[in-house]
Amino acid sequence: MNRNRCLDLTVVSVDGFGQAEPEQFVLTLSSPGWKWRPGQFAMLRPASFRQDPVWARPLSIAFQDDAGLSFLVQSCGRGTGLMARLKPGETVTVWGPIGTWFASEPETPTLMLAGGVGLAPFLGYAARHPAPDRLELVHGHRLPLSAFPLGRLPEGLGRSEFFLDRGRPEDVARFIGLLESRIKDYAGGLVLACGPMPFLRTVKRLAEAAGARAQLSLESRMACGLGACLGCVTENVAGELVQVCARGPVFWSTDVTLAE
Amino acid sequence: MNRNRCLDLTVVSVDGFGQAEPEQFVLTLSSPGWKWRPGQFAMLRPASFRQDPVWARPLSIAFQDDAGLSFLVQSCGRGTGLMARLKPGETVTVWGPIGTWFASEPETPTLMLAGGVGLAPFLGYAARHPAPDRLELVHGHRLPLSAFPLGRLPEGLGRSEFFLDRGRPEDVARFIGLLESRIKDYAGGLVLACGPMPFLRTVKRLAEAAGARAQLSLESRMACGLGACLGCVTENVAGELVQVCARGPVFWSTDVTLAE
Amino acid sequence: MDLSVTIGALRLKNPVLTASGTFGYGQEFTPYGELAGLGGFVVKGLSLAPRRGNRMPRIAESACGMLNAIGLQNVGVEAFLKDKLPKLPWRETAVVANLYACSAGEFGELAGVLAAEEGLAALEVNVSCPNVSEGGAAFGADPVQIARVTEAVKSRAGDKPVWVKLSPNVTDIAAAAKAAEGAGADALTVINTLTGMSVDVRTRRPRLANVIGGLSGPAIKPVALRCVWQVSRAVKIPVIGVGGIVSAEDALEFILVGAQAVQVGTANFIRPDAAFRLAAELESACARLKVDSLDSLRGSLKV
Amino acid sequence: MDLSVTIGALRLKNPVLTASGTFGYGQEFTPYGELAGLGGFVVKGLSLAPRRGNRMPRIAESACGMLNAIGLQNVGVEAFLKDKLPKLPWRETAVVANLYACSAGEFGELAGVLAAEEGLAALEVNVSCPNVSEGGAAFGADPVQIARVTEAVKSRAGDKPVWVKLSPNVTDIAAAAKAAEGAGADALTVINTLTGMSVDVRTRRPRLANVIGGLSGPAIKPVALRCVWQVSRAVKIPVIGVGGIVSAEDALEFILVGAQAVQVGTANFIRPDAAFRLAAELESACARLKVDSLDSLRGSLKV
Ligand SMILES: Cc1cc2nc3c(=O)[nH]c(=O)nc-3n(C[C@H](O)[C@H](O)[C@H](O)COP(=O)(O)OP(=O)(O)OC[C@H]3O[C@@H](n4cnc5c(N)ncnc54)[C@H](O)[C@@H]3O)c2cc1C
Ligand SMILES: Cc1cc2nc3c(=O)[nH]c(=O)nc-3n(C[C@H](O)[C@H](O)[C@H](O)COP(=O)(O)OP(=O)(O)OC[C@H]3O[C@@H](n4cnc5c(N)ncnc54)[C@H](O)[C@@H]3O)c2cc1C
Ligand SMILES: Cc1cc2nc3c(=O)[nH]c(=O)nc-3n(C[C@H](O)[C@H](O)[C@H](O)COP(=O)(O)O)c2cc1C
Ligand SMILES: Cc1cc2nc3c(=O)[nH]c(=O)nc-3n(C[C@H](O)[C@H](O)[C@H](O)COP(=O)(O)O)c2cc1C
Ligand code: FES
Ligand code: FES
Repeated sequence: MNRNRCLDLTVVSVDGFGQAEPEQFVLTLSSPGWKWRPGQFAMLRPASFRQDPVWARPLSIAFQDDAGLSFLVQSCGRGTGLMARLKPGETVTVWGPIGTWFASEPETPTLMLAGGVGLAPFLGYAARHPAPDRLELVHGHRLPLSAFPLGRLPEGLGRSEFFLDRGRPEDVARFIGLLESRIKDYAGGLVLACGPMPFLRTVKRLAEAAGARAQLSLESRMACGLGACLGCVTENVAGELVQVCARGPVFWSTDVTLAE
Repeated sequence: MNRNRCLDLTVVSVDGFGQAEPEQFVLTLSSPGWKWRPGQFAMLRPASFRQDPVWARPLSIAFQDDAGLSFLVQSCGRGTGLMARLKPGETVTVWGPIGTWFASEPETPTLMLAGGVGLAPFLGYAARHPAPDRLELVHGHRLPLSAFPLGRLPEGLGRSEFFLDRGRPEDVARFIGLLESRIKDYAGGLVLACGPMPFLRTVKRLAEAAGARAQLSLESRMACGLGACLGCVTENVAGELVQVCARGPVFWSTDVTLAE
Repeated sequence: MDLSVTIGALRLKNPVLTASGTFGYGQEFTPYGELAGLGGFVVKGLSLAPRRGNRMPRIAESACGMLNAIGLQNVGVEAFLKDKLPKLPWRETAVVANLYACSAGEFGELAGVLAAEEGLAALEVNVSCPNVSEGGAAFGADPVQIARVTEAVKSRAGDKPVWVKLSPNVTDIAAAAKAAEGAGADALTVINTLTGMSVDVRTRRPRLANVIGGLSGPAIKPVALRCVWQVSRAVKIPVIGVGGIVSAEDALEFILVGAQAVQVGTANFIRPDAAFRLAAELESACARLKVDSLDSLRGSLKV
Repeated sequence: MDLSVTIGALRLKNPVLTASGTFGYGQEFTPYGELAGLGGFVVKGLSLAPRRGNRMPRIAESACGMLNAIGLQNVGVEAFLKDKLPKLPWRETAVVANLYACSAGEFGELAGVLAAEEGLAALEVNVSCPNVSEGGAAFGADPVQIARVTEAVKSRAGDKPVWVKLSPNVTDIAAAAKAAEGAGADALTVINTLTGMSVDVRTRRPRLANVIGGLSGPAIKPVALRCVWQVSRAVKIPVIGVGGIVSAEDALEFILVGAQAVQVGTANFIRPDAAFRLAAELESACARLKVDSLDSLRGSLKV
């Protein structure tokens, strides 16, 4: 991979999706011309953060094209809230691309499981895939579908969307049922998942039960994004605490315990 | 005066003056419809401050018209720097009008002495004065004149501008000479001054030497602007420490010591 | 929802007070809200004789906070009782005096002067002002001194509740708290400011004439929360939390770690209606954060 | 302009180091700058045996700052010497080890292991980690313990300079400083983190699994400056200032109050090239702020 650097990029656009609540938007920055792989992320720190908040925010790289480098962001707190208010021309300090990526096996039937904004890395993954007809996406979401840039997904991709109405228990149960049935079909294939931790735990359990190889992109609060602060660790099966930023974020499900 | 309240006003415009360095600009907020008197100020806190900086900033009210309530601001630090970047529609929390004001004696020849952005209160003062031909302005400035909204000054006003080139000692000495000669002519009149502390000390000394009545608008770091925190005090001739915000900012020169 | 709280025998209509030194004598804030909407307010520190305070500059900003070295400028207790207290709406909300002195004897004397004042709901003892060089810091740091001062105030305070305000600039704040409790304090106010400093490289001068000053504001909230948590586990008397509170959620955080009530300080400078708004928003914040009652929240931190 | 400084016998090319625990083992930052551009860097705290550290979550943000309770997770001193140190550019810049232990004996042992390592420029002794429940806090709070630990390290450190890193969570940091100086410390690092806490009202849980943690970042700069000022007036050995430094101007403020050199901690998370940029900008900052030399600035505060 190319040598990482800390760059001051410029906001090209912030494209919100209508009435979604909380806000979700695509943030596009002037292109650093990165070589990157879907699943990798970057640390973003708008100049408007000033000294508060102190940390940059980790975001999966969604895609990079002529317009620039793009992220799909859900506004859920101070930092992403400030990002939602960025205007073209403002400066964002960025370092990356960081971390491990999703395996790409063009010949293997591959199931992508996205929880909410966990869709982000799969936009790039699907776009790059040489044979989208061997790809299937299951997307559980609480925001209206119009809040997602689904137009970015290639033709030919198998797709099911599942609306989780404010996380009602009955919806969650049915969603887990859907995951189970889809994962079963990929026992000889590849399962990739990105989303919140409870979702990843479920995927891990179901994939291992079904004997499917699965990769999980983990979330964790991050300060440095470099493997230096040891703030973002997760337990691997050897019982070691490894940095999600440097050793992940994408792990084989059988390599991590996801213990609480 | 009307009952003060803490209001969330909206930025109407931020009008910078070309190439001035540091920046100087007129900030206009949606009108609170205040009754106010020149010399009074307001505490301003843009929402963009968030929790850092913690204090609002005191600014003299420059004028209030159909467009709104306006301030003449020199960007010299964190707070005023953030103000310079305000955009129309943003929110600014404001409380005021606060404090004492310049005496208005329409029959008395009146000399206004402004140091730099200390011009601000005189914009409103001169505009309201029924007989501008009895008014004279001496304005010492380091920024180009184009950085000041001098078009706001009424016709008929006596005016001298003095450029202090980066505060060179020889310029300062000549400026003090000018002040001295002008103040002498107002022994039976009224002298009003607003500007940095060394300038006010000079005016106090010269006015008292010339036997002229003088009012000074004092600057001080302020936290509350309400007389509550006792952070902004100055010594009066009774030896007491009085709040500049609540007992000033405009004092008769003979009431305060301006001791360091 | 019932927001009233009791601090010992004292009942407050809600748990939101304002902190000493940040709210003047109350009157300064009346244009911006109804004092009666607050649980109470603590006035600027009072000493027996009027005090001039420190030289200027006395205040400086820091990252998400500020430093002050006012040096307890105040009109003195007599002038307070004569000119200020009669104007305050003490029948509608709790007015708390904040006592500042430099010896246990003086503290006792002050308490004696205030004990009979029907307008005062409680006496808060400032043993911790880090701004003043003449011994203020020593009291707050030493449990033995804290106990002596507390006893002196208690013995002269009649039936007025005595709140002892603790300094965070100590190795063991729980020990300080226990000393005050053991000496009869009715409640503890936690925390006063952290000792800090700010300098200007251009002028090579400190930004405060007093060189050091007290750090307050959002920056210190984590330290204040930790102190309230440690103290409320160490003592049985009520703890009043203070330090960096800006929002209703901040206030609830202090109650979660064990505070009975809270004080709003530096936030009063962020906007002068801050405390009034906080008090008014507390109920809706509880609803949003699924807090059924303050009692069920108090000290319920799952550790 | 000559930016080099000496800390006892050790010469640094410039006064900018990075702080332990915020810079990994140095290697993590090489994509973002040249380690050789720094005066030096202090690696993550090392213990005799590898340590697993605290449970997750270990970090939380606060106003202009952050809390951490990493709990000294580290690979252990053996693995450090075998896998990490050989890769570091210790001929070009000062690599400082940071020692963590829970008894004077263990501290001495650690020093013994490191004393002969030609790649290490100095040993920094962490007597103040407030994160770890098993006694770390006690060392930092007690001058007697500080002296004992300092002696134990000194006696085994050979000719390696020993820096003792002080905790601000004490009543009297000057006393702690004098204890370390008296026991033979070659320099003092001031300060470690302030003990703080953060909680979530929604979940009623602490935001750190360890409940309390260490507060760092811009929020604590006023406290750090005050401590450096107090310590550098109390001792004759050099003081290395740390706490909330982000900009070159911040660094110069610490030198103004008496620091010989500085460490950059949390700012490394603001952007990974922060320390490199700070070191590179120091000279122009001096010019802008009319500082002729670091020596003339050092301790020149006009009080
Ligand atoms: C490798 C990685 C890739 C990510 N990719 C994306 C993405 O493409 N799009 C996107 O919208 N989000 C992504 N996230 C999550 C995103 O980083 C967090 O939502 C963001 O940091 C929250 O910041 P905030 O200031 O808005 O919220 P805060 O105010 O900091 O926190 C809001 C809530 O989010 C939790 N939180 C804070 N930081 C994180 C975090 N890093 N991970 C999970 N929860 C957190 C807090 O505990 C709190 O409950 C990713 C996270 C990681 C680790
Ligand atoms: C009653 C009053 C009326 C004022 N009217 C105007 C006005 O009309 N237009 C205008 O541009 N400015 C005015 N000022 C000054 C203005 O308030 C300060 O320039 C501003 O607060 C600086 O904030 P900052 O964050 O930009 O600078 P900071 O970063 O806070 O400081 C920059 C420098 O300014 C100094 N400073 C900070 N606050 C003040 C202050 N309140 N007064 C003087 N120096 C200060 C600091 O010590 C520092 O040296 C007035 C001040 C007062 C007290
Ligand atoms: C300007 C100022 C003056 C203060 N004066 C006093 C005082 O007179 N007596 C006292 O006990 N505390 C005083 N304090 C401390 C506050 O009451 C409070 O304990 C501290 O500021 C922390 O709370 P905060 O972060 O909400 O401001 C003062 C604080 C400030 C900012
Ligand atoms: C994530 C993190 C880990 C730390 N680990 C250590 C450590 O292992 N040893 C140590 O002496 N100090 C440690 N510290 C303290 C820092 O070295 C420094 O003293 C403190 O953070 C204050 O500086 P700052 O405000 O610049 O961060 C750590 C700080 C942070 C933020
Ligand atoms: S975020 Fe610092 S180690 Fe991962
Ligand atoms: S600014 Fe608070 S008393 Fe004047």
